[in-house]
Amino acid sequence: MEMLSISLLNGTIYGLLLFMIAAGLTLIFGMMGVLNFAHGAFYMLGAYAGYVLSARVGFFPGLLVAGLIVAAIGAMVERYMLRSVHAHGHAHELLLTFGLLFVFDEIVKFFFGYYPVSYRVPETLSFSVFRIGSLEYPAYRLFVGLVSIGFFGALVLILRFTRIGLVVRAAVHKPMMVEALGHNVPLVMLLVFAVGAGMAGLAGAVAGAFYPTSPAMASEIGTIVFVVVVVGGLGSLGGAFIASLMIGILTTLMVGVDTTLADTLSFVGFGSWGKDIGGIFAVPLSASAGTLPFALMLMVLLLRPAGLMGERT
Amino acid sequence: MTATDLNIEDSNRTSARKAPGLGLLLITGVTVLLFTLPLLIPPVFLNYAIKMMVAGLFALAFNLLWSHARLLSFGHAAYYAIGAFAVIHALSLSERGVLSIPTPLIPMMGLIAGALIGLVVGYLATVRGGTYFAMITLAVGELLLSIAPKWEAVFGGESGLSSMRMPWAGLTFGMVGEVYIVVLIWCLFGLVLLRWFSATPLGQIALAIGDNEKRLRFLGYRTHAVKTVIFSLSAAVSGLAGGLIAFAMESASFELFAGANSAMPVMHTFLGGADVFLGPIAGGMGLTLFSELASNASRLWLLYMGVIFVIVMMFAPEGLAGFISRHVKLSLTCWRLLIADYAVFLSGCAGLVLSGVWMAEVSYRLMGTSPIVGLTPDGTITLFEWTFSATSKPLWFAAVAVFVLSLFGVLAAAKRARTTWLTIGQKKDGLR
Amino acid sequence: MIKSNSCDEIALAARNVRKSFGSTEIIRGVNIDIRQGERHALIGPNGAGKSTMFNLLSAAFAPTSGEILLNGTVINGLEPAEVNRRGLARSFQITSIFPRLTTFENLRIGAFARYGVRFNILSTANRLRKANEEADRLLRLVRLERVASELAGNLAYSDQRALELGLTLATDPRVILLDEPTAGMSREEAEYATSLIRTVTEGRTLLIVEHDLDVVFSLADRMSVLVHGQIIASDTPAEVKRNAEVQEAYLGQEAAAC
Amino acid sequence: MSKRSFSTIVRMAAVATLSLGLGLAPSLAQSGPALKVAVIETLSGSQAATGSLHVPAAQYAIDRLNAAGGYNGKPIQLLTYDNQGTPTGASAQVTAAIGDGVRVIVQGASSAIAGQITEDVRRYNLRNPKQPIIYLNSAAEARELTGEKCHFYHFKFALDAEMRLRAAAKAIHDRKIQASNVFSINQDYSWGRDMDVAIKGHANEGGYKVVDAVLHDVNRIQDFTPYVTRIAATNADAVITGNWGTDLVRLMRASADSKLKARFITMFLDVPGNITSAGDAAEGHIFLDVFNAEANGERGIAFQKDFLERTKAQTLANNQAHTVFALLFLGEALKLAPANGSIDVRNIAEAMEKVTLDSPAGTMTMRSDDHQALLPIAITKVSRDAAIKVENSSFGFKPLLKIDGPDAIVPPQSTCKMQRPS
Repeated sequence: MEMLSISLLNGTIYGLLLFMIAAGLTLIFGMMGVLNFAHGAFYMLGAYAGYVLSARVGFFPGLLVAGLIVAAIGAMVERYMLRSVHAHGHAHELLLTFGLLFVFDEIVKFFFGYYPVSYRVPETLSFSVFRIGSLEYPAYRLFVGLVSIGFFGALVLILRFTRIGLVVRAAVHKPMMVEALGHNVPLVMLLVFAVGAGMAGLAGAVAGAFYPTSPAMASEIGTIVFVVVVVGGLGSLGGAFIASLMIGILTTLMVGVDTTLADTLSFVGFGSWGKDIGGIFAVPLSASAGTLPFALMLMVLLLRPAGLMGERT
Repeated sequence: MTATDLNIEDSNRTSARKAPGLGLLLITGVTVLLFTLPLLIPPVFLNYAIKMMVAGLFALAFNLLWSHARLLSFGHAAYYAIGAFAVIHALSLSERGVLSIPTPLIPMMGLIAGALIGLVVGYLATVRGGTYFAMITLAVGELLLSIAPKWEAVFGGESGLSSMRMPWAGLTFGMVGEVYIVVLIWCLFGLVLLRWFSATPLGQIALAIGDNEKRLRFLGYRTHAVKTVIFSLSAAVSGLAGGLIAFAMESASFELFAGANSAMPVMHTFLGGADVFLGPIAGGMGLTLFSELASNASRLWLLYMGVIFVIVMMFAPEGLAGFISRHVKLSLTCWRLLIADYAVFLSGCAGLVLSGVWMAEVSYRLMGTSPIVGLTPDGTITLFEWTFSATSKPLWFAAVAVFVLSLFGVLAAAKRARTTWLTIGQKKDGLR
Repeated sequence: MIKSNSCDEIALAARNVRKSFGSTEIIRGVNIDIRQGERHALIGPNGAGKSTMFNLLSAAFAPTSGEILLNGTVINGLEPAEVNRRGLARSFQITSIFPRLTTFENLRIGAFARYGVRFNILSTANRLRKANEEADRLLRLVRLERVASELAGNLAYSDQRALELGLTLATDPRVILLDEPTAGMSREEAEYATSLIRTVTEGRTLLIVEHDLDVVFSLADRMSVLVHGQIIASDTPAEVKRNAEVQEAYLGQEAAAC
Repeated sequence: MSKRSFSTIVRMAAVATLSLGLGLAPSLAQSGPALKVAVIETLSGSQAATGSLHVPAAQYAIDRLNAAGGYNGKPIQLLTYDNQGTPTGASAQVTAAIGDGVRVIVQGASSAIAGQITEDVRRYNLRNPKQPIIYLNSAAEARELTGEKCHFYHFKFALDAEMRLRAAAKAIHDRKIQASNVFSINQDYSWGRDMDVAIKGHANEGGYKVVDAVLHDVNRIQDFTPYVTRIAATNADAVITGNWGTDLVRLMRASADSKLKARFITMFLDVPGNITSAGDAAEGHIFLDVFNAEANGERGIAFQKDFLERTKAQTLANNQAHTVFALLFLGEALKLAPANGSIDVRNIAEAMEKVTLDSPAGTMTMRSDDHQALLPIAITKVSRDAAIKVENSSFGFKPLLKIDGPDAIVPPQSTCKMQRPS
C-alpha cells in the first residue's frame, strides 16, 4: 500500500513535468496548427541555460532567466523563421522546426560537448521531505510538481479571465475571424509561441538539475511529449494535463507488473504458443514502460483521433 | 482517326508536367553511363553510389505518398527495415539451401514484405489525414522500434542478422561491381514503377486525393481503399530500398528501425523538392554523397546539414531541384539581364559558405568541446593542409569581412534579380 | 437495385427529417419529394437550413432522425461514394475541383469512376479510350475545350464553376444536386451558367439550391421553400410566388433586405 | 584530378587535422607500403559521445608504435572514418577503408556496428583470401561476436557479461563487495539480457541471492524513480546493472535522490560525464573493467599520466584503454611477424595468437579457440580516497581486487566454429 501511494506520487510528479513541456506544444498547435518538432530542443536549451545561469545569478533567478531566454529564442524563431514559411503550408512549417531540432542539437554539442554537464539541485532543496520504508522523498521532486501546478494555474487564469486569454482562445478556433475583428493575430501567435517555448525552457531548467543535462535530452523528451499532446487532444490544454498525468502514472505503475502477453494468452489456453513465438509475447509489462505510451497513442489515434479532450473536427 | 492519333491528342491535353519529352537521348546516355560506372570508378565510390541510389529510391517511395495524396509519413523506417529483414532471411535461407531463388531476384522479397506490411499499416493509418496521419505513422514506427530489439528470433540480437550472397549463373556477387549492377537494375525498376504509377488512372486518382479528397468521395470513390493501396505501394518500394541495402550489406540489425531512417527520406525529399519527380532522387543522392564526404572531413557536418535544410525550407521551399530548375527555365529567356546578378549571388554564396565554415571550424576547436579535434599546444590549427593560428586577428577580420560582404552581395543580388523579374513581367516571383 | 413501385416517380425524398448540431435543431421535420426528371429548386432565407438540407440529401450528413430515400431506397448513413454509385451526384458551393490536374484530367477522373477503372495500374490513363472519349464529351458539354490542358487551379472563376458542373455530371448521375451554382457570378456569367445547366441536365432529375431568384424562376419546374428548418411551401414557381406565407416569410424579407 | 584522389585528399586532410589538433605530428608523406589502420567509429549524431573517445586513444597507441619504429620500415598510418552511428554507415566505411588500402580495422563503441563490421570483414576475407583484413574489436561486448559470429580475423579485446559477472561474483564471494540480496536491472535487448542471465547464473558462485530482476526499454525511461521504488521494496543490498549512458546515470541519480541504501555494481561508470552528472550519487558504488591505474601501481599511474598529457583529455576511460591495448597487442604481433617489404596480414593474424602483451593493466594473451583476449579485471569502488580523481571531482576509482586474465576468462562458447585459413 505504501509502495502504491509512493508510485502514484512519483507518477503524478513525472506527469506534471511532462505537462509543463507539453502545455506549450499543445498551445502552439492549437493556435498555429503546427506540430513543433523543435519543442524538445527548447526544453534542452532551457536546461543548458539554467546550468550556465544558476552558477552566475543563483539557482532560482537562474530558472526564471533561463525560461525568459528560451522564450526570446522562441519568439525569434516564430518571427523570423516560421512566419516566412507560413505561406507554404503546415508541412513546411513542420519541416522547418524539424530542421531546427537538428541545428539546436548540434549547437548545444558545439558549446557544451557530448557529455552531460554538472547541473545540480541547489543545497536549499536537497533535503528529504518524508520517508516511506527505506526510501526518502526528495524535496526537489515536490518542487518540480509545484512549479508545474503553479504554471497550470497561471495559464488557466490567464486564458479564462484576461482579454489576451480571450483572444487566444478565440484565435485557436477561428484565427481569420479574430483578425477580422481587428486583433493583431500575428502578435498573439508570437506571444503564444514565445510562452510555449519559455515554458518548455523553464521545464528544462527545472528538470535539468534533476535528470542529467545532456545533448540527448531534446530527442528523448520530444517524442514522449508528442504522445502526451496527441493523447490529450491536439490543442487542448486540459487534455494535455490529463494525458500527462495518465502517462506518468501508468508508466510508473507498470514497472511493478511482471505479467507478459503470453500469460494473458494462457487464460485462453495459448500460453505456451505465446512463449514459443517469443518477441513481444514474452516481454513482461514492466519492460514495456517505455513502449506503452506509443501503443496508447496509436490506440487513441485510431479510436478517438481528437484525443481525450480535443474537439472533433 | 486512328487510336494512335487519339492518344497523341490526349497526351497534348494533359499538363506539361506530364510531358515525356525530356529527350530520349539524355535518358539513354545517363543509363549507359550508370551501367558502365563500375568500369570507371573505384569500389569505394561504387559503394557510395549504391547508398545514393537506394536513398534516392527510398525518398521517391516516401514522396509517392506526399506528392500525390499529400500524406506526410514519419515512420517509413519501419517498411525500409522490414524489407531489409525479409531480404536477409531470404538470403540466409538460400545460403542454407532451403530456398532456391536466383540471387539477383532476392531483393524482390523486400518489395513483397513492404507491400504486405504496408497494406496492414496503411489500412489503419489512412483512416485519418493530415497531422493525425503523420502521428499514426510516427507511433507505428516507434512501436516497431521498441519491439524489434526485444524479438531476437526475428530481428537478431544487438549485432543483427547477417548472411552471404550466393553465386548464381556464374556470377559470384562478391564484387561491389556486380552488386552495384543488381542494385541499379532494381532501382531503375522502382523508378519506372513509380513513374508508371503516376501515369495510371490510380496515380491520377491519388493526385486527386491530395487535392480534394472530399470531392473524390462524392464522385463515387472509396478513398480509404485508394489511400491504402497507395500506402502499400509506397511501403513496397521502401521495402525494396531497405532490401537492396540489406542485399548490398548482407546484414540487417534492429537499428534500421531507428527514427533517423524515418527522417532520412523526409529530409531528402524536401531538400531536393517534393513536387519535381526527380527532386527526391536528387535530394537523396546529393545528401547521401554529402554525408559520406563531409562526415569524414568535419565533425560539424550535421550542423551544416541542419543549417542547409533550414535555409532551403525558408528560402527555397520548393526544394533545391525545384528552385534551380525554375531559375534555369526563367533565366534562359533573358540571361543577359541577369547574368551579373547570378554571378554575384553565387559567389556571395560561396563566400558565405567558406567564411562560415572557417569560422565554425575554428571556433569549435577554440571551444575545446570535442574529444577529437582541438588546438595544438601552440594554438595553431590545420585545415585542409593549411596551418594557421586560431586566434590570428587578421584572419578573423578577413573571415568576418568576407562573411558580411558576401551576405550583402547575396541580398543585393537577390533583390536586383527580383526587380528584374518584375520588370520583365514574369508572373512568377524570382529569387527569394 | 430494388425499387418499390409506389415510389417510382419520386427520385429523391426526405421523410420527416430532423438534424441537430449539439442542442440546436437546424432541420425540424422536413418532408420533400423530388420527382423523376423534374428540375426542383430549394430556396429560403439565410440561416433557414438550406445548406444543411442539401448536405442531408446528398448523404454528406446523416440525419438525426427521419429518412432520405433515393429511388425508394433509404440512403441514410451510407458512404458518399456509395450514394454516388447509386446515381446521385452533387456540386459544391465553394468550388471543389482538383487544382493540380488539368481540366481534361479533372473530368476524366469522373469518367474513370463511371467505367470502373479505379484501381487500374496496368495501363496508363492516356490509353483508356472510353474514359478519354467520355472526358472529351464532358469537355464539350460544359464548353471548356479551349482550356482543356490548363491546370484547373489556374482557370478563371467561371470556368472553374463550369468544371465543377462537369465533374458533377461526370459519373452520369440520374439525380443531380447543385449547391448555388451561380454564386459569385456576374449577371452575364450567371445567365450563361443557367443555360448551361438547363442543357446538361436535360432528361435528369435536378435539385438546385439557389439564392438568385431569377435563376430559380427561369430554371425550376417546381420549388420548395425552407424557413426555420421547415418546408412551408412546395409547388410550381408560379404558385409559390402567389403564396402569401412565402411572400411574408421569404420574399418580403428578401425585398426588405435589398 | 580524379574523384579518387579528391577523396584521399579530403581524408588525409581530415586525418592531418585530427592528429595535428592533438599535438601529434606523424609524418604522413609515404611512398612504400605502410601498414594502414582504420578507426571506424561513431563520430557524429547521438552516439558520438562514446565513439569519439576511441579516436585519440587509437592515435595515442599508433604514436607509441611509430615511436618504436613503426612497421615495414614505415610509420603506421591511422585513418579515421565516421560510421554515422549506423551499421549501414559502418559498412560503407569498411569498403572505403579497404579502398584506401587499410589492412587493420579497429572499432568497439557499439555491438550493433561491431556485428556489421565483423561480418563485412569475414565475407571480405572469404572472397579475398589472399589479401585478408584484421578486425580488432576493442570494446564491443556482445557474446555472439565470439560465439556464432566468431571468425579467424576477428580479435576481441572486450569483456562480456559472463566475464564481468564472474569477476563480480568472485569479489562478492571474497567479501570485497558486500552483497547478499542482489537486484538485477538491465536494458531490454541482447546485452541487457546477457547481463540478466549472467547475474542469475553466477549467484551460487558469488554466494548471493537474486531477489528480483527487471528489464526496461533502452534510452526511453526519463524517470527511474519507479524502478528505485521497486528495488527498495525487495530490500536488496546490491544492484547489479549493465546499463550504460543516460540509463545508468539516471538510475543512479534517482536512487541517490531517494537515498536508496543498496550498492550499485556497474560496468560503464567511467565514461566521461557519468561521474560528473551522477555527482555524490556515485560514491561507494562499484565499477569493474580491465584497466585501473591505481590497481597497477606506478606503471599504471604513469601510463594514465602519459595518456592524459598526450591526448590532453581529462579522463582515461576504459573503452579508450581497450583500444590502446588492442593496438599495443597488434604492435607485439607485428614484432613477431616482421614484414620484408610487403605486408602479410595472415602472418600477422597468426602471430596475434602467440603474443604475450605486458600491458599497463597486466599480462594479456589471445585464446586461439575463439580469439577472445585474456584480460585482467580490476574491481574498483568510487571513493574519495582514490589516488587519481576523475573529471575534477573529489572522487576516483579505488581498486578493491584485481583478477588476472586466466582467472577472469570464461570457457569458449560451443557456437564458435572457427575456420582457420589453410
